[in-house]
Amino acid sequence: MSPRAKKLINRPDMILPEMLEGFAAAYPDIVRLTDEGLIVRRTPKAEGKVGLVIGNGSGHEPAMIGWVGRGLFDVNVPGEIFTAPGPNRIVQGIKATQSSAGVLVCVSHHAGDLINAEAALELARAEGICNADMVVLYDDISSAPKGREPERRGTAGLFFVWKMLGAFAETSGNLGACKALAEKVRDNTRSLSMALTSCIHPITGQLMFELPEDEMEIGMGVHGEAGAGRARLVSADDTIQRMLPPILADLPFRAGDEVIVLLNNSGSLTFMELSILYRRATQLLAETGIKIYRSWLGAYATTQEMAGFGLSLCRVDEQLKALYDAPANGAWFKSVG
Amino acid sequence: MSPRAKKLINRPDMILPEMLEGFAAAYPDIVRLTDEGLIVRRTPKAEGKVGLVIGNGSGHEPAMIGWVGRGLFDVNVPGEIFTAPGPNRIVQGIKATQSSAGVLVCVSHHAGDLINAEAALELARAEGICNADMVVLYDDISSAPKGREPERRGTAGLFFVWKMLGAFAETSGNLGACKALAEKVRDNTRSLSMALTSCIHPITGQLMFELPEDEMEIGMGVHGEAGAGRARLVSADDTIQRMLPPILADLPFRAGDEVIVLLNNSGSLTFMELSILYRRATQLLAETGIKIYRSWLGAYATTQEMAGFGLSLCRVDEQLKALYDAPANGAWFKSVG
Amino acid sequence: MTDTIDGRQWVALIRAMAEAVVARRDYLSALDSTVGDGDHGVSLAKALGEAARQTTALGDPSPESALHTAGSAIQNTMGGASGILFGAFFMGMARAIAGRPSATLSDLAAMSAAGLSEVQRRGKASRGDKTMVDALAPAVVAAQTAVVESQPLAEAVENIAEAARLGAESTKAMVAKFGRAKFLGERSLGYQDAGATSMSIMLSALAEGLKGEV
Amino acid sequence: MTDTIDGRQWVALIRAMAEAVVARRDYLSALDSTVGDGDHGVSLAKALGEAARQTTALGDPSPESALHTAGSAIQNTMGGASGILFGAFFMGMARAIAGRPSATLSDLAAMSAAGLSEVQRRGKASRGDKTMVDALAPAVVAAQTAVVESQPLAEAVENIAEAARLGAESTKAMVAKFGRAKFLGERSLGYQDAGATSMSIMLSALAEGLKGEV
Ligand SMILES: Nc1ncnc2c1ncn2[C@@H]1O[C@H](COP(=O)(O)OP(=O)(O)O)[C@@H](O)[C@H]1O
Ligand SMILES: Nc1ncnc2c1ncn2[C@@H]1O[C@H](COP(=O)(O)OP(=O)(O)O)[C@@H](O)[C@H]1O
Ligand SMILES: [Mg+2]
Ligand SMILES: [Mg+2]
Ligand SMILES: [Mg+2]
Ligand SMILES: [Mg+2]
Repeated sequence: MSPRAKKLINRPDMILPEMLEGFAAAYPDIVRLTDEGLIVRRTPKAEGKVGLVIGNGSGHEPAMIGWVGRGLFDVNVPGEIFTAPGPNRIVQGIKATQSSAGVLVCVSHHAGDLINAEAALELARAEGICNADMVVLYDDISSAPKGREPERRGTAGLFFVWKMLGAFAETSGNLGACKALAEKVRDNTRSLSMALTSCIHPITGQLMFELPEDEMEIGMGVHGEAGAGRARLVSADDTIQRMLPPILADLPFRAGDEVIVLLNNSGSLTFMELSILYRRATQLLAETGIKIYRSWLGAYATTQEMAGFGLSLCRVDEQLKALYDAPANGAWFKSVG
Repeated sequence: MSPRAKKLINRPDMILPEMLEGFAAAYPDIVRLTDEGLIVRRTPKAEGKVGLVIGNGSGHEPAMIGWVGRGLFDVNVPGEIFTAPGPNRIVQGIKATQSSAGVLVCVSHHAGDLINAEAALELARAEGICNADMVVLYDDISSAPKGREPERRGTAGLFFVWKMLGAFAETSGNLGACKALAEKVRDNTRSLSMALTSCIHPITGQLMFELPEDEMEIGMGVHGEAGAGRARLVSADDTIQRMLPPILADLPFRAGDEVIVLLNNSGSLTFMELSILYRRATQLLAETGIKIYRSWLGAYATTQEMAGFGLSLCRVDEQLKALYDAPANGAWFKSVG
Repeated sequence: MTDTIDGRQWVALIRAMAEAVVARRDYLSALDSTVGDGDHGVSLAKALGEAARQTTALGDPSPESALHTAGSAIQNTMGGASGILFGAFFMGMARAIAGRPSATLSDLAAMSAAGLSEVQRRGKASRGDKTMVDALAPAVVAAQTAVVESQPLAEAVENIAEAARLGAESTKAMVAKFGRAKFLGERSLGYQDAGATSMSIMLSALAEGLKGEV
Repeated sequence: MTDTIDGRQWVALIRAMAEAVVARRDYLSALDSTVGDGDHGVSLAKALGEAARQTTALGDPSPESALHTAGSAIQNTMGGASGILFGAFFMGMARAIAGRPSATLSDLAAMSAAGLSEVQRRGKASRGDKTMVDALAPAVVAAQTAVVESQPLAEAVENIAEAARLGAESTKAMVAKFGRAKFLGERSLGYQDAGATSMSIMLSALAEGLKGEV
C-alpha cells in the first residue's frame, strides 16, 4: 500500500542535475547554481561574518537547497539522492562561501555525512584553508540511548539549529561562537519520528522498506532507516501520547521550560493530520507545565513521499527565542521576523 | 497503488474541529479560532479597509486556513472535508471581518461554493448588511472551453488572486476596486492540473477515484473530479510539454508577456519532482519569448495525499508585480517582501 | 391514518426520514462513490440527524417552523451544493405552509412544488440532468395528480413515493449535467444518482411514516 | 602471466573491476535492499565507471597516479560512507606504491594492507561488524601468506580473491554494526553484506584480469 512507483522524473541519473537546474531557475533572487553543482546564496552575507556550509544527500527537499538564503545557509553541497557528497565537493563548498571570518561545516550525524566532512576538512587543511571547522549535530532519541547522545543521528529537529545558527551567523564573525551556538541548540533539542508508509527510492525504483497495513514504525530515520520498532497503528492522539513522553524524559524537559515545537511532515502527511497531532501535543504539554513559545508545522526534511512525521522540541531561552524569530529568506523557508 | 488508507486522525467526524483547534493553537500570533469555527486574523487590518472572506471545503490545507493573515484573507469559513460551508456560516464570516468599508466574499467556482455564497448574500441583505459583495473566480482550462470561461472551476491558479487581492485590500477601502482587481487577476490567469494517483477521502475512507498504474489524468479538479481525460504516464518533460501549450494558447500568452509561474503540489509530489518539472517549463517559455517574473513551487491547495500538480500562469503588469511582491504573513504562506 | 399533518407530525416525519437515510448511509455513499466523492450517505445522514435533533427540540412547532428549522439545519450542517439544495427543499415546503397549523393533501402538493421550485432556483438543474430533481419532479406531478383525483392521503403518499423511486431509477440512463459527476460526461451513464436516490428514500419514509400513524 | 603490475595494467584492472560490478549491479542493489537502501549496485557501478574513465584518460600513468585517480573519482562520484571507503581503499593502495613504476606480489600485499588500514581509519569498522572489511581483511591475510609462501602471482591473486569471497559469505552470520543496517540490529542476520560482496567481486575481477594477462 501507498508507496508511489510513479514519479515525475526524466531519467534516474539526471534527477540531481535537473532538480538543481529547475530549482535555481525558479529562485534567481535567492540562490544561484554554480558550475560545480553547489547552491549558493545570491547575495552573500556581510563581509567578515562566518560562512555556513552543509553537504547532504538529496531527496529530502525542501532540505537543504531550500534553506540557502538570508538568515540561513550560505552554501549547500547537494549529494546524490540519500548520499552525502564526497570530500572534494565539500571543499568546493567551503571555498564558495568566500568568507574571511571562517567557515562552519554543519554535519547532520550520519556515517556518510560525517566521514566525508572529516575527509574534506583534511583536504582543506592540506590546501592551506585553516579557518574551517565542523560541528556534528544529532537529535533522534531512538538511535542511541541517553548518555550516548553523540551516537544519535540527525533528523528533523536540526531545523532548530539551522534556523537559529543561520540567524546567529548573519551577524557573527566568530567561528568558535557559531560552533558553540550550534551545540547549544543541539543540546536543547530532542526528536522522535514515525512513519505510516514506506516510499520508493527514486533511483532504484524500489521500496525503501516494508511496513504492513496495520502497523507504523516509531523511531524512523530520514532515509527509511528502521526505528526502535514496529507498533500497531493507533489514532493520532495515541501516537502523540506514545512519542511525546520519551522526548520529554530524555532531555529532560521540565515544568516551567519554554519550548518551540516542530511537527515535520516526512512527505505525504497532510497539514490536516499535522494539525490534529499538534492539538494533542499542546494538551499534553499543558498538563506537564511546559510552555510553548512557538510552533512550526510543515515539511522541512522529507523522505520522498513517505507518510510520517517527526516531533521535535527545542528548549529556548531569550537568546534562542530572538534567533528563532529573526527574519529568514530561503526559497522554501521564510520567516517574516 | 499509492492512496494512503492509513491516516493520523482520531474520529472522522472530529477531523474538522480538531484540525481547527490544533491549527489555531499553533499560530496564536497569526490567527484565532472563533466559537463559530471561523479562522480570523489575529490583528485586524487597518480601519476602513475592505474585508476579505472565503468559505471553502476543508481537506485542501494549507488552503485556506493557512492563508489568513496580513496581506491575505481576513476570515476563512472552513466547511467539512471537500464541502462548502452553509450560508449561515458564511454570514458569520462576513460579520467577523468587522469591516466598515465592505466585505468581498471570494468564491472559487464550484457548485457548492457558489450556491452557498449566493444564499449567504441573500441572508446578509435580509439582515441589513448591504456592503457585502461576491466575486466568482476560476482558472482551470480543462473544465470548459474557451469562450465559456465563467463555467470553469477554480483550482490552484487562484493562488494569484488571493496573494494579489490580499495585498491590494490591505490598503484599499473600495469594495468595487477590490472586486475589479480580483477579476483582473482571474482574467490573466490560466491553469491545468494533473494527477498520478488518487487519494483517500478521510471521512469515508474510500478512494476518491481510480487511476491505473500506467496512466495519469490531465485536467484534474481539486476534489478528484475527473479531468479532460486519461493519458499514458510519460516523463516529467513530456508532461510539461503536454500541459503548457494549451495553457499558453488559451489566454493567449504571447511573446513579450511577463508571467508568474506556479507549480502547485496537490499532495504527495516532492519538491524534487516540482523542480524537475519547472526546469522544462522554463525551457519552453524561453522558446516562446515569454518572460518569467517570479515562480512559486510548493503546496498551496492540496487534495489530501493525491500525487499530482497544477501548472498556473498569471500575466502580470507593474501593478500585479508589486502586489505579488508585497509582504504576506499567513501561517502557511509567507512572503518576505 | 390521519388526513392532515400538523407540526408535531412533521417533526416525527423528519425523524423518520433521518432514520431511513441513516439506515441506508453506506448504500448512498457507495452510489456517490463511483461518480462522486462518496460522502453523500455520511453527510446527509449527519445533516438529517441534526435536523431531527433541532426540530424535536422545538417541542410543538408549526409545520412551517419545523420544516424551516430542518432546512436550515441541513444547509448549515451538510454544506456543499447538496446541503443547500436539500435544505432548500424543506425551506420551500415551509414557506408554502406558512401561518397554517396543519397540511392537507392539497397543501402537500403545493408544498412539494414549492420545494422543487426552490431547489431549481438555487441549483438550476432541470429534469434529465441526473440530480435529485429527477426524483422530486415526478413526485410533485404525482402529488398534483392525487389532488385532481382526490386520492386519500394514504394512497397519495404511496403514489408520490413510487413516482420518486421510478424517477431515481431513471437517472441510470442519464448523463450528469450537475455536481461532480458532470466532469465525467458519458462515463456517468449507468449509475443511479445518489441525490435522487436519497430524495426517493426520504419520500418513502414520509409515506411509511404517515401509514404508520406518526 | 606477468609477475609485476605497472600503471597501464592497473588502469586495465580498474576497468575490469568496473565491468564486473556493472555486470552484477542489480544483484548488488538487491543485496543492499533488504537491510540497506538498495542503491549499492547502482552507485558503485557508476563510481567505478567514472574511475575507469578518468584513469583511462591518464594514458600511461604511474600505479600511484592510476590508483589515486580512481580513489578520488570514486569518493566524489559515489559519495556516502561507502564511496569514501571504497575510495580510501584505492587511495591507501596508491600511497603504498608511491614513486614506483610497478608492483610485485609483495607490493600488492603491502598495498592491500594499506588500503585496509585507510578503510578502517575512516570507517572505524573491525572484522565481524558486517562491512566490506570482512571481505578485505581476510584478503590482506591471504596476500601476506602468499608472500611468505612465495606463491606465484597467479596463484596468490586467486587465493586472495577466494579469501575475500569466503569473507563476504561469512557476513551472513553477522549482526551489522555500521551503515544503515546497524539500525536493524538482529534483523540484519542472514543477509550477506553488500559492500563486502562488491569488495569480493572487485578482487575476483583483479585475479581474473591478471590471469587474462591484462
Ligand atoms: N445543481 C444541482 N441541482 C440539483 N441537485 C444537485 C445539483 N448538484 C448536485 N446535486 C445533487 O447532489 C448529489 C450529490 O450530493 P453530495 O454527494 O452530498 O454532494 P457533493 O457532490 O458535494 O459531495 C447529486 O447526486 C445530485 O443529486
Ligand atoms: N563504517 C564502515 N566501514 C566499512 N564499510 C562500511 C561502513 N559503513 C558502510 N560500509 C559498507 O558500505 C556498504 C553499503 O554501501 P552503499 O549501499 O553504497 O551505501 P549507503 O548505505 O550509503 O547506501 C555496506 O554494505 C558496508 O559494506
Ligand atoms: Mg545510499
Ligand atoms: Mg462531498
Ligand atoms: Mg458527494
Ligand atoms: Mg545503500
